[in-house]
Amino acid sequence: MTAALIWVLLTVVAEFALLSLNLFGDAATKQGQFIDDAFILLMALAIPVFTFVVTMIGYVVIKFRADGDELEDAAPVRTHKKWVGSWLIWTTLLTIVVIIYPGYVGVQELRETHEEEADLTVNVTGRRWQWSYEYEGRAVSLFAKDDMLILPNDSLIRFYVTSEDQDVIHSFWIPAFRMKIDAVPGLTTKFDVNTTKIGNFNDDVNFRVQCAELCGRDHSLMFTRVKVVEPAEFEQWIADQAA
Amino acid sequence: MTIHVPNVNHRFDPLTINRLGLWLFLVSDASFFIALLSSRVFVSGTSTPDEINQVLGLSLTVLLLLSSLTAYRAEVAAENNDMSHMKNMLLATMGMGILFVFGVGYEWYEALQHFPPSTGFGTVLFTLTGVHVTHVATGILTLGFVYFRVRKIETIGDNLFAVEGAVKWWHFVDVAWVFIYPTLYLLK
Amino acid sequence: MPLVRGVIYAAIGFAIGGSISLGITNMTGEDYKEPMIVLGYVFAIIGWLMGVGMWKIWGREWFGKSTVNDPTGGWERYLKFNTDHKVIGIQYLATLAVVFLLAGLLAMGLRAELADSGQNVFTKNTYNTTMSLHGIMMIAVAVAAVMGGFSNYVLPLIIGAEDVAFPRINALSFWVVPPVVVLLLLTPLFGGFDFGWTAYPPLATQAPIGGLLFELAFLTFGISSILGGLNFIATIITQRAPGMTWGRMPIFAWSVLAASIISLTATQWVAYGMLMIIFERVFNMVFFSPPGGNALLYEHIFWFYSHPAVYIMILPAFGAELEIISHFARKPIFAYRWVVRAFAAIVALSFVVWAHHLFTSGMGEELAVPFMVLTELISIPTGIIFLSALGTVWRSKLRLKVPLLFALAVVFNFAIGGLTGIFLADVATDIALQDTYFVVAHFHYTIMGGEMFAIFAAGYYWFPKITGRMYNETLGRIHFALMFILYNITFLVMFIPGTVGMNRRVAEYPPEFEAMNLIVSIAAFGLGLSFLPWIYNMLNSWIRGPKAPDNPWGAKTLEWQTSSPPPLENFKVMPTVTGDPYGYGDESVVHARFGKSSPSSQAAPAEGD
Amino acid sequence: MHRTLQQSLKLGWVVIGLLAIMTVAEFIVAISFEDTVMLFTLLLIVGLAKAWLIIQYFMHFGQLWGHIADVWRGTLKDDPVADREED
Repeated sequence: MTAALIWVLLTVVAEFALLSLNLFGDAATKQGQFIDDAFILLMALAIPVFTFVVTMIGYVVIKFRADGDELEDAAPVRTHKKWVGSWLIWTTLLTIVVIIYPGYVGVQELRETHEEEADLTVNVTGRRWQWSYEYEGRAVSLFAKDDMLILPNDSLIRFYVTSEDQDVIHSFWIPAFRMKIDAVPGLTTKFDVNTTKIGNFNDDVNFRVQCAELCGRDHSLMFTRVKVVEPAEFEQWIADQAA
Repeated sequence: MTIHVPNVNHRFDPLTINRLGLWLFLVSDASFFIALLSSRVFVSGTSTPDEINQVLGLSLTVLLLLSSLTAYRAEVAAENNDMSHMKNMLLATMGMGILFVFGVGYEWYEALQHFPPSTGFGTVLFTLTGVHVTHVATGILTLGFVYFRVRKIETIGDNLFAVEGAVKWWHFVDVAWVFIYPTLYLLK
Repeated sequence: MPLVRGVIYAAIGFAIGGSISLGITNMTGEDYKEPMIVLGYVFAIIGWLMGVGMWKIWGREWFGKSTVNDPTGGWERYLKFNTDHKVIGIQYLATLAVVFLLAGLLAMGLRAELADSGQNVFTKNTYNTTMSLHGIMMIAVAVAAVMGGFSNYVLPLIIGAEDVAFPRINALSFWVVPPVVVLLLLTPLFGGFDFGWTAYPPLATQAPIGGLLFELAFLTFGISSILGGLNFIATIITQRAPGMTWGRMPIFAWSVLAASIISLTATQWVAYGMLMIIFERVFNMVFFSPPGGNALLYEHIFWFYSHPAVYIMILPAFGAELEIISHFARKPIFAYRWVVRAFAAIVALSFVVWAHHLFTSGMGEELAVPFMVLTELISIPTGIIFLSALGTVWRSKLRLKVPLLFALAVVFNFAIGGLTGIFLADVATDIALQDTYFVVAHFHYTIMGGEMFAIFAAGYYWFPKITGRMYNETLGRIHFALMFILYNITFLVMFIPGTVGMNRRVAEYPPEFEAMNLIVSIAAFGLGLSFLPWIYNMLNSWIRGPKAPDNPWGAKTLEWQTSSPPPLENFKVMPTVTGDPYGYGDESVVHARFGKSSPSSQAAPAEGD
Repeated sequence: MHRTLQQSLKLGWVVIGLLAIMTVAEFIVAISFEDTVMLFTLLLIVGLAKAWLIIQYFMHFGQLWGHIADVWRGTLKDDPVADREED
């Protein structure tokens, strides 16, 4: 009984702590928001399980401790049908909840833009240790390391990602967007994001393209700064570049 | 001087334990061949180039299947203590095995011209046949050791598992080829 | 001097293999280096094995000659090809303890580099090599310490056998491990390897010669793992003491059986993965490069082994943990049969979940949901193991000795490790977390927090049996407290950089993440120092600790019913098993009888005759 | 399943005959079918059948199976003490 009480108490405290904390800042895309929500939900589900384990261990160590040199046996309870049964049911239920939402639903949410026409398509190519970008239909490409990847806000942006043929696997990751896809030689992968937030590498370090798959010597330096701007500003920038 | 080596086996005789061990190893090796076969589709799809020598592939298959029969007869003879038949059959098996190795050598010679290892299909062909022919070579070597051991004795006695094991290994190599052959030659 | 002979034979072997290869490359005009190393190594390892004693004990038999086997002797019996499973167990444990400490030192080097965001301790290449070496050496320890070390020592004892089913194969599986260690330690001299322990091509196929040594080492280690698994399966099936039915088998034996099944079959896949890289390097094949090849092939093949491999690591750890908990709680294992079923379920599921490592790899999108579902299902059998651990300690008479403290820490740590695993099995959250420090913290919680703590629990638990002496309880508690607290600080904090956007395997990172990394580094250094009391305790107690009684814990399993350390044949009188090993608080359950009482009078089922 | 020498040798011929027939069948299948999936399935079936013949009759898998079956029964048959577990 005491143990159950401690468990409930711990769980409530931990859940409140979780909800009041801002774990990772706001995501800058719609998809990123789904992912963050999924993360929070999984945390909320995991906390009671974890507090249960902690409570049990703590309680047992204090309550059922038997010191002294004499060996004393406990009552031989080998199993308990109801406990095993309800444990199985509860873990299965939890698993099913996790599988359906955020698992299945989350995947559907991430894929819901697949059929739509993208506002902007960017072809990304990785090579050691640099990214290059080509705005499809805009006659602008970025290559140099100091360039900034400029993207419009409030748009559906589709990235086609690949790596050069004789190169190695990279991974295209923008932490602020929560999106990541590998750049594999000979294979084109794609990823959609709906940008929702204006931001800049100089203000938030997560506005950067970072290689996330170990690719050799300068792996940690293989990044590009990202700037998300208003669509009008973006078009202006494109026009300036083309000129 | 042999000091007491724990010899356990309360209820299982050594022959059964050895058999079990060999079977477990074959299971493990089969897992390796499954990995090999599964990589074929990744590297060169399901297409088979026209230049591949179908006659050679079929002859190799027939050769290996026939050698399985002689290996089988060697084992049956060993169980029935028919030493001379066993020895003949072991020799025949080894002979066909060596012929098979030469066949694969010729296959490689042709393959080097049409699909060298630097092409997708060449990669698959050389890897599959290479790993397989290594197994064949081990089989020939094992049969050779067994032949060397049994060539002078009158009854099979404790050497039964040596014959049986070598023959089982040979059959296993054959089973592997049963799957490698269609994978390399017959897929479209 | 078997070791010296082994080295000399290995050198001769390398010379022979290398010259053959040189002859061939001379004719074809290819580059001579890599073929020479591969062929030379193959011959060298045969020479090494023959040199350390395999020729005398085994090789002569192939040529119809008589063999000599003498597993007895003083300390020098540990330095040769020895078929006694207890000797092999100690050989494994000693070797892996050294590897563990070396890899731990490497980790401290890494944390020194990561304490601030710039590049100061290592150059970029040496950082990558250090990180990769730390990874592969720890993986080797994790795979072999329980499966090679404790299983070898304890398994035959715990099931009442005199030895494993194939003692010579057992010795072989140990003696290929030293070359693995030597090869890995040599890699920095050959340009190192910068691709992590996962060795993804094409990076791995383009790495310097050090990469080739890594692949050969991994391949060799795989052979050891396969032969070990084969041996344990055969041992458990054929060598159990009379009367030891499956229902009476200690849970540790069950867990070893489960892990052995994985190690027998899945390890072949990583062997093939390594072979593909070697082939691509030596024969210029195109498994992975674009015209023809496909880089994802390796990822599939590799994770088909490497995901089940974590169950090779963790299942025996669970077995040891439950075993220890039951004996120190003095209560039967709760829901024993359900635990066995859970092991079976984990083994079955472990083969069909590998692609959750590939959610962001660009594999077919339709694969994501099935693999996510299958992966999440593993949490159900894992939950059973938690239920069993918690159910066993509930209303028990807990004796808080060091082994139990570590075993309870496993429950705590693995709760965190397992729950964070759900985030990584979920496609959506995995897209954000893949390849970040979240993953690093997660697998350190499962493997170090789960398995390593269980290894230390097992180490303290079986120390009296192995050495015949008692360790120092106070030092053990100090070690536990330091390790548990510092470990949790290190890796709990490490989750944070992962969630806020720091990727793994980098030497430099944005300065914004500096504060949390500094905390991790400081705690990690403390964690490293926490092993000092352990080292001192183990060495000192082994040399001059008080003599241990045969059964210091009052445990009922068979290994405690013989002398400490056990004689060569394990039991002076072979046991007959008459009941299950967890009969605490129940007078009617007697696990085993020794001596004249014949099996029939105990109504032991005569099974498997 | 104990056979005399003659029976065993005869069995060998029967098995090799079946294997030959299947190899021919395999070859004909490969020539006549164009569809990849269909061809793959048929080849797999023939391959499994051939493998089964070899494993069963040449490698005597049944011989081992006797022992495995014993072991398997052992998992089902428990001692009365463990049976007290409410399962």
